[in-house]
Amino acid sequence: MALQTKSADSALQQHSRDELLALHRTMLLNRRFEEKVGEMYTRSKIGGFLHLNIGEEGAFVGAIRALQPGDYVFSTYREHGHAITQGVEPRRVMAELFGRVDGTSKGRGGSMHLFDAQKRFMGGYAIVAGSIALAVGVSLACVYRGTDEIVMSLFGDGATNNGTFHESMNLAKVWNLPVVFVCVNNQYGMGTAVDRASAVSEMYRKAAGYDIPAERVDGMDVIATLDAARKAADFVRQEKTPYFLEALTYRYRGHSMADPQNYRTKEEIEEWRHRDAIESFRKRLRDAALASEQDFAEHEAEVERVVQEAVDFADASREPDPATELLDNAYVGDIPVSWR
Amino acid sequence: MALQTKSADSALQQHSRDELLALHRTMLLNRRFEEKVGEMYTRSKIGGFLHLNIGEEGAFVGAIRALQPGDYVFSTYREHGHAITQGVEPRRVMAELFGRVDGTSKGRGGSMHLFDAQKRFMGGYAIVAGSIALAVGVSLACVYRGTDEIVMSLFGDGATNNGTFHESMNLAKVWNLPVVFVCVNNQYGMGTAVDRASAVSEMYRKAAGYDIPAERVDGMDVIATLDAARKAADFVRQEKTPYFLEALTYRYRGHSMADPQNYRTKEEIEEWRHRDAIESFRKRLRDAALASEQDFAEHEAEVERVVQEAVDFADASREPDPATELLDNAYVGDIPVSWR
Amino acid sequence: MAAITYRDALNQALREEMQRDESVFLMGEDIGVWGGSFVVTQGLYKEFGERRVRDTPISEDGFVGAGIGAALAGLRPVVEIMTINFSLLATDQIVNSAAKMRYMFGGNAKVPIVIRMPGGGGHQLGAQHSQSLEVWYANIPGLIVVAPAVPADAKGLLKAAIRDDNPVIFIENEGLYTTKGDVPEEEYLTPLGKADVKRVGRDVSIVTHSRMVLLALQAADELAKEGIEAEVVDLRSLRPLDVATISASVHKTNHAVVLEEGWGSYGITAEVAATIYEVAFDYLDAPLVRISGVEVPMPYNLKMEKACIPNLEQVVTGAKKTLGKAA
Amino acid sequence: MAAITYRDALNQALREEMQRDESVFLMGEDIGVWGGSFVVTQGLYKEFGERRVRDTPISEDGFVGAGIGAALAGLRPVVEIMTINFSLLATDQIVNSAAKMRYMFGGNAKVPIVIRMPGGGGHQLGAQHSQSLEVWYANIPGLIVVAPAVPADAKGLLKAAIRDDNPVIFIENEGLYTTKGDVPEEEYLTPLGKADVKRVGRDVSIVTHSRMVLLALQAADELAKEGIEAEVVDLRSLRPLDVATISASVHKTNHAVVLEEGWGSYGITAEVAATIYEVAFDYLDAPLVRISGVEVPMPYNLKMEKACIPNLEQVVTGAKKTLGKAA
Ligand SMILES: Cc1ncc(C[n+]2csc(CCOP(=O)(O)OP(=O)(O)O)c2C)c(N)n1
Ligand SMILES: Cc1ncc(C[n+]2csc(CCOP(=O)(O)OP(=O)(O)O)c2C)c(N)n1
Ligand SMILES: [Mg+2]
Ligand SMILES: [Mg+2]
Repeated sequence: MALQTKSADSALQQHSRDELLALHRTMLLNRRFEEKVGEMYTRSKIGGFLHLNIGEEGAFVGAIRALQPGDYVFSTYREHGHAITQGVEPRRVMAELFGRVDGTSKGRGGSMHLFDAQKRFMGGYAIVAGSIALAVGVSLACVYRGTDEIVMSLFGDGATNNGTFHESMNLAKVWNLPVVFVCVNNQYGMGTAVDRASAVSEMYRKAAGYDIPAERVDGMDVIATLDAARKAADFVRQEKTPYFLEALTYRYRGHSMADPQNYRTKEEIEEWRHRDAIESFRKRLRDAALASEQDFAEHEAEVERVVQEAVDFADASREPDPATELLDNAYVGDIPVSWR
Repeated sequence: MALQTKSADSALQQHSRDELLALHRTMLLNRRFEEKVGEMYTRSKIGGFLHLNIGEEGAFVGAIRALQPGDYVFSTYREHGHAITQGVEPRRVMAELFGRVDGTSKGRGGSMHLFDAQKRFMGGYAIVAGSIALAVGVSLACVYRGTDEIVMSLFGDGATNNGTFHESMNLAKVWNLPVVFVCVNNQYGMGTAVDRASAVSEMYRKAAGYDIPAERVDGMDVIATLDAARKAADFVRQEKTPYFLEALTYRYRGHSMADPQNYRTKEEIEEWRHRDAIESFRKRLRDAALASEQDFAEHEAEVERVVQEAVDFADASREPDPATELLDNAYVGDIPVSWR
Repeated sequence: MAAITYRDALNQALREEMQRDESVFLMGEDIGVWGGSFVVTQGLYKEFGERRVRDTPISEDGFVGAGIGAALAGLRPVVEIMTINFSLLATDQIVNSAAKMRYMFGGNAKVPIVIRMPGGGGHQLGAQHSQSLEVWYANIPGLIVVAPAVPADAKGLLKAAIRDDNPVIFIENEGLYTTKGDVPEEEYLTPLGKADVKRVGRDVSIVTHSRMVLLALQAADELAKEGIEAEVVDLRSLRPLDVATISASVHKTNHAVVLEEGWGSYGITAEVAATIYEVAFDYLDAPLVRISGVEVPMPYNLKMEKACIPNLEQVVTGAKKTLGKAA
Repeated sequence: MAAITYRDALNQALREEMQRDESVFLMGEDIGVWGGSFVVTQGLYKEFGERRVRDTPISEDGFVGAGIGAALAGLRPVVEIMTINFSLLATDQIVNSAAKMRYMFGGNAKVPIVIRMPGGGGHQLGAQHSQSLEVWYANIPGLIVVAPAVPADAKGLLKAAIRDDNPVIFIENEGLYTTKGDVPEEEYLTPLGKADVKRVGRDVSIVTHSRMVLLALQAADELAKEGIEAEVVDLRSLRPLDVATISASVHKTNHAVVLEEGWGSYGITAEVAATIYEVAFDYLDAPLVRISGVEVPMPYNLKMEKACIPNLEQVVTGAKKTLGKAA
C-alpha cells in the first residue's frame, strides 16, 4: 500500500496519458469545486449541513471512474464529488446547493440530496447506511431485467457499523447481485475514530462473514484505487456477485461546517496532507514525464472556469416559489397533500 | 463433529456421573414437557403461537448448563426449554402457557414471553433478533457494576441475517462485554433453509467480521455442546469479551403449530431423528456403563410426575380478571393509561 | 359475483397484476416455498418462479430498502412484511426513503412500490404481535395508506395500488383473511383515496376501517332491531382521507361514532374525530363517541385480550349514547 | 433565577442526576469526545469519563436496545439519539421492547430508560433531517412522552424523567437549544404528565408544545395589541396528555387554536383537537382552528422551508378566525 515513487512507475504505465490526465483533471475539479462550495457556504449562499470531501478525491474518483456508461452510483450526504465524477454537471450541483430550480433536485434537496437519473447518479442520502439497501435494490432490477449494468454503493467507515449495511451485504451475496460496495474509510465517523466504533480496524474484513471478496486499497493513490475498482467492477459484471472495496483515505476539513475538531490532532491532519492524492499523483506524472507543470496549470485554469461558471449559473437560476410550487411533486398524480 | 461412539468415551469420562445424569434428566424433562405442551395446545388449553423445540435439547441444555448461578439468559419465542433449563419452574411455565396468574408473566405473556428475573431468565421475545441487543445491554450493566456475571443470548440461524444481530455483535466486541452468543442453528427460519437466506452456511463464520472467537459444535451431542459452552463461558468471564457458539441441531416439529412442512422431506427429518440428542446420549451412557435402562426409567417416571404436576398446577391457577386487572402494570406508578 | 375469502381476493389481485405486467414481482419472508405465513401468496411461487416470487432473509430493513431501490429503477415490487409489528424494523426505509425520494429529488424520482402488512389482534399472539400501527404511516406525507375491510375492496385496492406510481402502504388484518365476500368476476380497480358507505342509514354514522367495519355492520344490525338506522362508513383509505364522504354522512345523520381496533390516543379515530368536528361542527347534535382498543400492550390471556378489543356491545352502546338513548 | 439556554439546562440536569445517582449513565453518538452534535453533553465526558459517557457506533437499533437491556438490569441509561429522524432505526426496540416489557412480563420487569432526541425543522437540513415525529411515540402505551419548550421545563422534566421508572421519550427541538429562560437555582423536578399555562388569557386558548410554544407566545403578544387576550397552554407532556388543564382553559376561553410544527394529519393536533371537542363541546363558541406544518417532505430551499413551518401570521389569523374576527 506504500506509495509508489520508484522511477519506473509500472502502475502508471498501464494507463493511457489521456486517462491519467482525465484523472488529474477530475480530482482537481472536485478539489476546487469543494473549496468554492466552502467559500459560498461562509458567504451564506448555501444553507443547511455541508459535508466537504476535500482529501478524499483519490478514493472516490478512482472508484467511480472505473464504472462504465449505464452503471449506477449511490452515495451519501458527502456526495458532491461523487456526483460530478459520475458526470453530473457541476453547475447543476452548485445550483442545487444554492437551492435553485436548475439544481439537480430543483432546490428541494440541497447538498445532501443531489440526484440525476440520466447520469445514473441515484442520489445522495442523509441517513447513514440507508442508501446501501437502495443500491442493492437497483442491482436486483439489473438482474431482473438481465442487463449488464452494475451498481456502485459508496458509504463511509461509520456506516459499516449499521445493520442496514449488514443486511444489504447478505442480500447482495445470497441473491448474487452485481454491486460494488465501496467503503470510503476516512477513519472517522464524525468525531469517532474507527477503532472506537468498529470491532475491526479494516473495514474490508467485514465482508468475510458474507463470503464477499474484498480488499483494501490506498485511497490516496488514485491509480491503485482505479485499478482495484476496475478489477472489482469487472468481477461483479462477469460473476454477477458482489465485491467489497475499502479505500483508505482522510478528510482534511471538519465532518461538516460545524466541527469542534477536538477529536484529532493538527499533526495527524498534516501527516495526511503530505500524502495528498493530487500532489502525489502530480509528482508521479512528472517523474514519469507524462505531464508537466504546464499541463497542471492548464487544468487549473480550465477547472477554475468550470467552477466559476457553476457559480454564475447557480446565481442566475431562480428560487422555487413557495406560493405556487410548494406542493409540486408531493405525489405522482393528483393525490391531495392534505385534506384540511 | 462426528458422534463419538468408540468404547472409551473420553469426552464422557471427564464429567461426573451426577452431571451426566442431570444432563439426561434435563433433556428428557424438556422433551416430555414440550410433548405435553403440544398436546395441551391441541386440547385448546393453550392459544396463540406455539414453537416447540423438540429435537434441539442437546443444543440448548448443553449451552445453558454451562452457566453459573447469577449468569443471565436471553431467549426467543422458542424458549420453554431454555427457561426450564435455566431453572424456571416447569409449573410456572405451564401456567403461563395456560394464561394463568401463577404463570411467569401472570398470564399476560404466554408462550413467547416467559420471564423470571429471580432465575435470571431475562425473557422470551417474539421479534427475531430483538433480544440480542437487550442481552448486550445487560452485559454492559455487569461490566458497569464490575460483577463477574456473564450473559448468554440464544437465537436462531435466521436471526443472524438481521441487522440487530450484527449491531449487537459489534457493540459487544467494541465495548468488550461478557456475552456468549449462542446460535441454535436448526437449519431453517420458518420454511427458509439456511442457504437460501444466509450468505454463509456456517453461522459461526459471521463472527469473523467482529474478531469474536467462534466455533461450531454438534448440537445433537450434549456433551460436546456443554464442553464448548463451558470453554466459551470461562473465556468470556475471564477475558470480559464476547464469544460466539453455533450449535448445529434440528427441530423435529413444525416451526409453529401451523406449518405446511412443504419445505423439507420426511427423509431429512428421519435422518436427524436418528441422531437424536437424548437417544444417542443414552447409548453413550450405557456403553460407558454409567447409566442403565433402570436409571432412564426412573428419570422417565420422575419427569412425568413433574410434567403432570405442572399441568395440574396450571389448571388450578386462576385466570386474570379483565374487570379488575386489565390495567395492572401498564406503568410503574400512577400514570393514567388513557385520558378518555 | 362469487363469494371468496379476503385471502383469495388478495391472491387473485397479485396473480392478475403479475400476469398483466412483467415488472410486478413479490418479495417477503416465506412468501414463496411456504406460500406466505398467512397463505396469501400460495401458488404464485409455482406459477411465476423464484425470479418473481422472492423469499427473503429476516431482514425487514434490508429487503424493504431493496424493494424501494427496485421501484426507483422502474420495477413494481410488492413487498410483504409478515406483520405490521415487524415493519418497525423498516420504518426508516419506508419514511426516510420511500416517502421522501420523489419530493426531495425535485420530482425526478418515482417509487412505485406496494408494501403489504397485516395488523390487528385477537389471536392471543401477545404484545409484540398484535398491534395496529397504521396510524404511523397515515401520518407521513409521500405515502398512500389503504386498509380494505372486505374481499372486493382488498382485490380492487391492491390492483390499484400496484398500478399507482406512489409508495402505497397496504394494511391487511389477520382477522380478515378467512372472511368471505362477493368479488366481481370481471376486471376492476378500486380507487385509492375513496371511502365507501357499506351500509346506508339516517340516524348515526359509524366511521371506521379494516376489520372494525365488520363489527360496525354487526352493530348496525343490532341497532336496526331497535329502530336505529346506522350508516357504516368504511374509510378504506387512511391517507388521503376521504373527507367528502365522511362529511356527507355526518351532515345527514348528525351523529357519529368513530371506531378503530388499535389505540385511540393519537390514533386513526383522533384524526377522524377532529375532521368530523371540523366539517360538521354545526351538524352534530351531540359529541361523537370514540371507541378504540384498550391502551395497554396486548395481553396473552384470551379473556384479557378480548377485553382489549372493541366489541359489539361497546359500539351499540356508543351509538345509543351519542343519540342520547340510554343503553 | 438565572437565565440560561435550553442546552445548558439539559446539561445541568444530566450532570446533577449523574452526580446524585451512580446508576445514571449516558450513551449516544459523539456525545463524549465531541460533546454532542448539539453540544448538550459538553464537559460530561471529561467530568465522568468513558464509563458513564459512552460514545456509540452508528447503531441506533443496537445501542437503544442495549440501553433498554441495561435499564432492565437496574441501571438508568439516558440514551441520546442524535435526531428524531434517526430514531426510525430504533422504533422496534422502543416500541416492541421498552414499551412492552413491563406489561407483557406481568409487572416483573422495569425499564427506567430515558431516550432523548431533538426534532423539528428550520435549518435547511432537508427532508430526511427535519421531521417532528413525536406523535408516533405519543401513540404507544407503555411509553411516557414529554416535549419541553423552555429551559426551566427542560431541566425539571429531564430530571424527573431520569428518576421515573418508566421508559420516557424526551423530545427536544433543534430550534430551542440556544433559546434562554430563567431556571431556578435550587433543585426541583417538573412533574411528568402535567401541562403548563405559559400565559393567561380569557379570549382564546392556543394549545401547543415544544418550539411552537414560543410562536404561540409571540402571537399572544400580537393579539394583545388588538385587545385579544390569548391563553397559551404548553402541553409539555404528550403521553399522558393533561386533559384537565386543556379543558379548564377552553372552558374559560370558549375558543381554541391547536398548533404543532409537524404534520397535522394524524398528528398531535388531531388528538388535542378531538380531546377539546370531547371535553368542551358545549363550551366552544366556534370550531377550533388547527395549524400545523405543510404536509410535504421538508424542502431545502430557505423560502420553501419557511413556508412549510407555522408562522406568526398564521397563528394570529387563526386565533382571530375562531373568534370570528376577520383578519
Ligand atoms: C442513521 C444515522 N445516524 C446518525 C446520523 C448522523 N451522522 C451523519 S454523518 C455521521 C457520520 C458518518 O460517518 P461515516 O459513515 O464514516 O461517513 P463520513 O461522514 O466519514 O463520510 C453521523 C453519525 C445519520 N445521518 N444517520
Ligand atoms: C423481525 C421479525 N421478522 C419476522 C418474524 C416472523 N418469524 C418468527 S420466527 C421466524 C423464523 C426465525 O428463524 P430462526 O431465527 O432460525 O429461529 P427458529 O424459529 O428456527 O428457532 C420468523 C421469520 C418475527 N417474529 N420477527
Ligand atoms: Mg468516515
Ligand atoms: Mg432456525
